[in-house]
Amino acid sequence: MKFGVVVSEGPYTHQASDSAYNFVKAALENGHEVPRVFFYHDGVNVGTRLSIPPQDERNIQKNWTALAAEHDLDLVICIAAAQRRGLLDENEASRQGKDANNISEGFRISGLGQLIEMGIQTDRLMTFGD
Amino acid sequence: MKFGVVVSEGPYTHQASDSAYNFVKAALENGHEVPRVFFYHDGVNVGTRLSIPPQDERNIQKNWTALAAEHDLDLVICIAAAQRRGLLDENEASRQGKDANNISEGFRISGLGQLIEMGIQTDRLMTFGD
Amino acid sequence: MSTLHTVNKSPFATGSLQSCLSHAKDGDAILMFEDGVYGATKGTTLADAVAAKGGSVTLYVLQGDADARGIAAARLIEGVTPVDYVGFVRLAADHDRTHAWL
Amino acid sequence: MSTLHTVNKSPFATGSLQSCLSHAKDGDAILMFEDGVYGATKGTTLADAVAAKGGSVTLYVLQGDADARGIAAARLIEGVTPVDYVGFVRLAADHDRTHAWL
Amino acid sequence: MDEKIKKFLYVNRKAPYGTIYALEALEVVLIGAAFDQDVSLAFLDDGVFQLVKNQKTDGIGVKNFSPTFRALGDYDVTKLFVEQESLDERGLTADDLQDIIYEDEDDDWAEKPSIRIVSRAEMADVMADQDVVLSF
Amino acid sequence: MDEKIKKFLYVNRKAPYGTIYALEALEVVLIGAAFDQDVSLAFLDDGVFQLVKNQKTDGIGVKNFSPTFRALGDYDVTKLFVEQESLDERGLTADDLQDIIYEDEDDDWAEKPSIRIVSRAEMADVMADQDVVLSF
Repeated sequence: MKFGVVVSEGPYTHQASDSAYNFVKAALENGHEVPRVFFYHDGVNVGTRLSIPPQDERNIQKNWTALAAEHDLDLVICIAAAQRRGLLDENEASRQGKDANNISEGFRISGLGQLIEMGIQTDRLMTFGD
Repeated sequence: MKFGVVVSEGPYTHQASDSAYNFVKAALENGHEVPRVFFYHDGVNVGTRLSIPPQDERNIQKNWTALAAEHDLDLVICIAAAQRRGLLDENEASRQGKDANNISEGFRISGLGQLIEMGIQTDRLMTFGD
Repeated sequence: MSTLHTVNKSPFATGSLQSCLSHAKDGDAILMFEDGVYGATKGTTLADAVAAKGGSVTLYVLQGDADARGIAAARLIEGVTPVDYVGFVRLAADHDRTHAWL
Repeated sequence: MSTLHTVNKSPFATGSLQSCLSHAKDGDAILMFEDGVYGATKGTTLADAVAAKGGSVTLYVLQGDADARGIAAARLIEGVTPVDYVGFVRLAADHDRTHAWL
Repeated sequence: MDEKIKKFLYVNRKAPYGTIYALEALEVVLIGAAFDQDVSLAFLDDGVFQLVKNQKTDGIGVKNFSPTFRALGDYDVTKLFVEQESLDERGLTADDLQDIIYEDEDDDWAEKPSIRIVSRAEMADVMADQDVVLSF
Repeated sequence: MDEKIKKFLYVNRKAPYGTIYALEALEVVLIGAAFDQDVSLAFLDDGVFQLVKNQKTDGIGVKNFSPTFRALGDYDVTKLFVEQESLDERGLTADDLQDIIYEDEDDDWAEKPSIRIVSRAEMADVMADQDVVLSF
């Protein structure tokens, strides 16, 4: 079965991104497909490569990046939500005249259409938010 | 009278940073002092210079940066909260081996002690959060 | 020695206003702002409880937040005073401490 | 055609669980996870309402979230079934849609 | 699967302005309209506040996005279900909500109201009749 | 002003783990302890859940910070006010909470409980007796 997953809250502040990670991992390990994970609202902040969590805490971004690499996951950050919140890839940064970018390996930035498409093309849509 | 102000939520997602901005502006324009504004929890994200809000929306970071320049405000971002969430200045970035930084002009990163000190040295403490 | 309590949540979404009402002391003030302004409106399931507390504490609402949410003056509970941000600052100065009910 | 409802908020903090309970249909399932697990505990002001709904919908709680919050199995309302993340995935697959009550 | 039209429900349970969920939900609805699915919006709990008329945001410096609801008809988004009990609990009636209309192409472009006030039980039926539920 | 000792109250009204507020509040308390102010903690509403014993977080992959509460005595943070009504509403009693103790230097280092169960009215009195109230 194909699961689409929405993550609506930022890392650490809300448990949403942890719960989504645990759900996706369990789905993949049990023979299901997760064609896409869509990060919306503050969820876009999960994709920053600049976070440095305390050493005795989990590294949420690295967990997602590793899971994406292992299972060839499509981790999509909503461009509109990302622009408000200061999450950029190299392309966007240069297009917008910003002097830095902060997106992590394994994530890509794209439009809201990817969320709707995910809803159309998957069998179940899961939302993890606040 | 001296007001200390805490901002506990990120920009756009919650109204907290807008309300705090309006409060600080009104306080300063009416003869009060605001020796420090302390950004904690997701509030640290207010200090990113990489945000690009839609042109018909307010620019929360720029509003704070301008207010700080005009009134010589001390805008402090909590380092522990910032590290979890990926907010860095140049110094921190190089110390932590990160290849980019994203803090705005007018903000500085410091420790939680600055919050307690603010509580001790001001007459009233205002919290804007969720 | 009195307290300015601030409530920024809708009382229909979270328990913040109710918790504030049950801890505020006689002579305190409560300012409802952001989504908290819904707590200042008439005819709701909570209006009687809010109005009753108005006997011992002073109730305020932030005008700009009420306007944003389409709450006309006529819909405010009797005795609730609208203030602007300057009024908010004055309330904070006039009370001995501020307690934010997040 | 049935729905898996998910509730991740404490029922003492927000109205999500109550809203979910009043919209879930017979044969649906409700999974309480994250802070939602508090809704599955005995002896609270809401326990009777939750237990009553258990007659027409199936109630689940995410074990890991209950453990994190120190909720022992004995404190769960009668009829609430603990599941792990694999069970969560199975519930989502076994119902026709998922409705997250944020 | 590519050809199948799915029923999408956007669930709005939060008030506007205090948080961004209402605005960003509306942005999804506008983009989603291009995908030719069967779209409905549900407004319940504090979500009903999103549709209240006469919103004026100048005093708080944020954008008033409430006029966008009136444009939904142009995007063929014409089913806005609003829960009666949620209105009642908040001291609101249908008259407190914006007039939102659409032109019905199947009825000689007659103007019709997009807002449909439904009971809680009817809202539960609407929710149970969907393929995809997006919550904000 | 520099010499004056202020009364600081840290107000905890949120459950642990679902959000980070409880953990980050505790981090403020630990840092604040170095400033030699008169510190109290209030636990009410869902904040009482923070003190529940036997928290085991392995299943959700987040850090269990509840043992830190037991270390507060070492930081001279010894006044943890917990509201009885909040416990009652949640089906909890004092027995469900961790034992948190401190050694009283004014009483020959006798071990004493840091948790003080108070009524809602007493909690209101505690709140009204502060210089600085920090809310989480």
